[in-house]
Amino acid sequence: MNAFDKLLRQLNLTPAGVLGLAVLAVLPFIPPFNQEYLIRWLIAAALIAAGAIAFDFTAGFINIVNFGFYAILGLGGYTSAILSVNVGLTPWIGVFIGAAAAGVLGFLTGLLTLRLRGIFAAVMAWFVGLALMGLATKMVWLTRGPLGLRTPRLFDTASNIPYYYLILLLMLVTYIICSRVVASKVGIAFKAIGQNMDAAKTSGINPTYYRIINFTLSCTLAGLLGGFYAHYYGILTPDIMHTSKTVEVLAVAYIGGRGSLWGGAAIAFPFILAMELVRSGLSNLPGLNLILYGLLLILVMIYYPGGFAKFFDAYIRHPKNRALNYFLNGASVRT
Amino acid sequence: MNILETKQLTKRFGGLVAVNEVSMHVEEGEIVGLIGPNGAGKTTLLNAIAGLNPPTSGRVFLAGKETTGLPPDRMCRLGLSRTFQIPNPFPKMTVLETVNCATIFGNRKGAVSDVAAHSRKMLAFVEFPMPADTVSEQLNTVQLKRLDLARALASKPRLLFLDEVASGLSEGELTDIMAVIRKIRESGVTILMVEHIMQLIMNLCDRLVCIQFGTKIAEGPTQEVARDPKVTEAYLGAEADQCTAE
Amino acid sequence: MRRRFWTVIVAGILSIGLAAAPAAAVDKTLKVGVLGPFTGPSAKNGAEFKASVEMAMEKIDYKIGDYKIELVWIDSQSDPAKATSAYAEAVERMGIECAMQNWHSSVAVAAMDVAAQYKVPHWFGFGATEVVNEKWKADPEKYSYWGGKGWPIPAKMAVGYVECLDNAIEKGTWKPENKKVGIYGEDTDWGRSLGGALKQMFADKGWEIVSEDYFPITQTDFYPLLSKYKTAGVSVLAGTSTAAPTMTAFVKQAGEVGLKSVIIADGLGWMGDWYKMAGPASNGVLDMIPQLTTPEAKKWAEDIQAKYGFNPSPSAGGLCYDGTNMFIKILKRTLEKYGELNKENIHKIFVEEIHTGQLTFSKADGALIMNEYRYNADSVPDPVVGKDAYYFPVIQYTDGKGAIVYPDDWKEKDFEAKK
Amino acid sequence: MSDRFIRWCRSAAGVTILLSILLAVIATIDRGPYILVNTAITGGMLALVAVGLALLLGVMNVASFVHGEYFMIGTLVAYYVFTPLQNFLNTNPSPLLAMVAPLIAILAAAVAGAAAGALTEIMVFAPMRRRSRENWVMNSFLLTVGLAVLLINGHLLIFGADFKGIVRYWAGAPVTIMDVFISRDRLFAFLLSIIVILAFWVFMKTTRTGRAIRAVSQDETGSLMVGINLSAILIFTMALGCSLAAVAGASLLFLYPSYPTVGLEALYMAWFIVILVGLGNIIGALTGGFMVALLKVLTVEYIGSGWDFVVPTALIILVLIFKPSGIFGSEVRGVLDQ
Repeated sequence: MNAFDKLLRQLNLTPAGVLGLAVLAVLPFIPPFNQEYLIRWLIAAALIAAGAIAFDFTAGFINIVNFGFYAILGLGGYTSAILSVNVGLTPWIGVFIGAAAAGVLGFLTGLLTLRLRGIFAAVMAWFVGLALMGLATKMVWLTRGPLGLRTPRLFDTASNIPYYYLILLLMLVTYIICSRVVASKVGIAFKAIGQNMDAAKTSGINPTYYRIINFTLSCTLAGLLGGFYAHYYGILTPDIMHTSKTVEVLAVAYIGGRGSLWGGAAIAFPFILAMELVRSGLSNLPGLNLILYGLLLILVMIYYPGGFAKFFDAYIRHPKNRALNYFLNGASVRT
Repeated sequence: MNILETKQLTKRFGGLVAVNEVSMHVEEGEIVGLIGPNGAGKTTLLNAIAGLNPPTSGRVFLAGKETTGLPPDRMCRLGLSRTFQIPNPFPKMTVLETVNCATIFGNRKGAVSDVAAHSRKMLAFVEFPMPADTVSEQLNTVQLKRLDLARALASKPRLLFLDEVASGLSEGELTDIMAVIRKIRESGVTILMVEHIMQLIMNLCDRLVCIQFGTKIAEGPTQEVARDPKVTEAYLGAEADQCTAE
Repeated sequence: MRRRFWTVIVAGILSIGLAAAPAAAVDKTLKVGVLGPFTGPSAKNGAEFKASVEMAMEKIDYKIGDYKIELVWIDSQSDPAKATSAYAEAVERMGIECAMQNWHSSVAVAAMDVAAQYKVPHWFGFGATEVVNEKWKADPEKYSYWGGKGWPIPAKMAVGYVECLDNAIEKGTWKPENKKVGIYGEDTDWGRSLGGALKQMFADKGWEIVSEDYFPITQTDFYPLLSKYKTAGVSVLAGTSTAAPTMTAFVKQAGEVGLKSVIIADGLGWMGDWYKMAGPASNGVLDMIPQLTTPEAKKWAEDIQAKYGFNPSPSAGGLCYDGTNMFIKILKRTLEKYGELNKENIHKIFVEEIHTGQLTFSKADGALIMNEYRYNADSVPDPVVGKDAYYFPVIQYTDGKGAIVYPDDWKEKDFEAKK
Repeated sequence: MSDRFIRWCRSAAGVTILLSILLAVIATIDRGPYILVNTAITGGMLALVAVGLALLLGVMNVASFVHGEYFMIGTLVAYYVFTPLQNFLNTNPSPLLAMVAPLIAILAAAVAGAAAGALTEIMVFAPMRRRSRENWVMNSFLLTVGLAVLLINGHLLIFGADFKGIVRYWAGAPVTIMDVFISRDRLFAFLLSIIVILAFWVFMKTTRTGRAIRAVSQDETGSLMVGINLSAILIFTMALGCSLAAVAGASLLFLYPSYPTVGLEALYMAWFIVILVGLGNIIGALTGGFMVALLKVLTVEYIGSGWDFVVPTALIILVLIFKPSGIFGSEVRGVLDQ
């Protein structure tokens, strides 16, 4: 195995993944993608992709749908925004404090939902999100509520390209962190408590410990993304914490394939671009894109709960051709 | 030496008393059978001891140390493993990963140097018939029971609970599983088994504990308990009901 | 080992990208963006915008000189983030040279940056609140592209209510039991901004502020809140909501619980069909909206009713119509002065002629609602407020019809307290 | 008797109910009887929606995120039935028709809600149940999320985002009870909720179908063995639950005009209640409706409007920390995953 393959293995990437990232990296210079509005769409897609990875880290492994995901993401954004507006802290530090705040809340949510299982925990996380959104709306002296908090932007430029590379990097970092954790022993514990709580407990796994780790990490990453959101759009309203935003990420993560991490990220780009096209192309039919969203989610849940990732694993992943196989899977090492 | 001892162990669910002041013990090296008609509270008793459903009152001692109410993962690391009546390991994991779970988390850190090797050894020990990379949702019940057994053994228990490990097996499979259970005992593991199949009980168990309606009605050497009129009555009464239900 | 698969993305993106290739620009066409909440909770206002802009454009047959006007609808969806995306798309893909209108302040704050980024002159954005002005004043040069607001900050307008009530007390037409006020409003930038302004003004005139409540824009159950006011015995309830169901529900339920206070429901009349939902409970309610006084204005409303099937409100549709016509005047002036219609020239007119008060739009030019839309260096981005310029009279409703009760020289009837 | 009563008083359910009553009494003495009236009227309607949700949880094991959309369907159907009737009445006054027009609208909504529920079961849940029951609770929950997005935006696409509301069902001066004015619509909505709840109660207790539904909620396999047509019962339950939500929506049309996301608040409230009392606990849902209503009314009264969302949520989270299975305890199998 050469150095390149070793590096890929370290990063849990495949040659196909690297190619995909490379394409995304040069995309802003290839027509028609060199237009700012398409780069905005790409940024939106990358944000959802990164969100889907962090979301799947919880939903796909410990089997708890964090329905308050965007509320916690919003908390990260608000923390960073408030620090930069009121204290004058640079957003470059603020986003990390925001991520830490989100992580702390993730920790607490994890604690709160500990004794609850599955759907109960999801609903509890949802309530935490709703309460958080309510607070963001009502604590006007701090958040300006629905008036919207104007936030300083990260880069002093009108161009979207620096933001695009930043969010791409964030997406990659999110993926690498999540996939490395999942591939470690901790990941085995996640899967075990997600698939069978009793068997996991009697195998010596402390579910409390691992669930909290999972929630804390996932929420920290969400908070980081929230910081990006706050300092990219330049305005923050409590709407960012709305359940419908979580549903958006949820749909992408599940259509992409739960428990795969990469599935949601891979599907996010074509999916979001297609949805934006439908929306802007058929603007006389409002809501059509979201109808497609809902329909797709329903069809996937009924007929293919594994999503795109499972389809890929079943039909595309293992081609006969060796070069192609290497391309899709990287240098394989069977133990 | 008593590897397990319970004192007045009681478990209530609301108004229902599922286990009522059961005091019993298991000596090191024994195979003890826990018997009783359906719904007598056998599995509840196991859960109360193992920490899955902590007891309402009473005390539990594992190898002389009190462990009442400890969570199951602690119990596992203290040397108590169990299998499940309806074996349900991790459906999306492969056989090897399933056993790895218990190998990694059921043993003290560094106690097993080569995780995969240990897990494979356990699979071989229970004579697991399928390749180790089979996803466990593809296994049948018999194979799942073996897998669950391998998983339970992977944490190197001193005491093993077997919850109806033989139910639904054919005659030939029964002989096989008996051989495996004997092998487990020979490797130094004490066994407490909940069982219905008389053939297995009479052949394997050194002693029996019989409970009915959550209360212990008999405890002693296998032959003695089997002849106990209270036990016969409990079974006959219950069996009559069972026949009509099935 | 985890793996990734990206080729599908690439294929997908490429095919989408081809479909989204930019439309080629045609000579002598001016593409004008119209920003509005065409979907979402304020879609009703969006519909009024659309009708009004179309009506104004049809009158000139979509032509200014030898330029053909092409409208590009930019849907803000009442969401700043989505609005900025759609705006940027309209600039780059559709190639708009200028834009106009807008409803929410939060959208305005976000869209101002996009307009400045692309140097697209934007005319007559509503979105009245202070936050827009604060941002504008932080960098007047940059935001001069946000040419002139279609609605001044609430503080400049709302004083009329207090004056109207004090006037009635002075004259003896109204004898309130106490001078207690309850402030209410939708929990949005608009609601809080107007609520804050009203609170300040009432307090300045010696009224006692009993409570201040802001509720979600979608709330329609006000029985608990109204019961509270009833117990507190307030003489005046003052506040606003921009959402039709919220405002109408508030008024209707106030009648049901038997509240005797004078209700100021700022914005009730914005919804063209409000009376269908508020019913007779709205009798005696005060509002501050421009009226369709002139025959032209009444004809305009009839035309909209005939063509689009709804009754337009003067403050959404009417102002939008005036704003559009003023923009047409600006475009004509630009063509006349510079011979070419493009971003730079339109912006120059903004700075040189609008912000200096040279170019105005008055009843003589065909304005329906206000006497004159006029801006100057002190007022920008707001229009000048005054009886001869931008001014809302206070009106009181009876059976769904509003009559002006203040200022005195405009009044159609006297203020009447609820019995 | 007294012994049992004391034990009940010391249980979580007893403590909460007694505490609620105490709070209500104190607030009424402090502020006036309108607190009680508002609580009763809001509570009745909340209970209707929550009972439907609890029914779906208990019998179908479906944690529905889409329940608010059946509320929305109720408002929509009632609007499109009632408005033409009223227009007709404006030109042809008829006291009899004026009396029954609201009832026709609500009945139509009930039927439409039932039909929508039955269709949902047949087209969405049944195929999914046939394909796989693995991880059912979570998968069906996500399915309802998709369905909610679909219905909300379907409404937007077909009927637009306008607010489709009416002034009132019944004309006439408000009724005065304990010095509180109550409009006839609200009074009727309250009475209707009580009648529907009672009818539902009687239905579940006495009829064969009602007993079959309860049997299914206790033990699905067992009920199959005693000859219950499971798929018919599931369709019927879904129809019943959705119909309850639609009736609530229709009878509240005067308060909640129909627009795409009108069901969200009903959904939130129903979930608050169901989680608070314990998933799938139908009797609990009835009581919980009034408790959450009280909580809302008191929050508006003492803290301020707009907080009636934050405060109950925070309180419920607190309650659940100490009693995760809800204050009445959960009666459902499966909802807790295993």
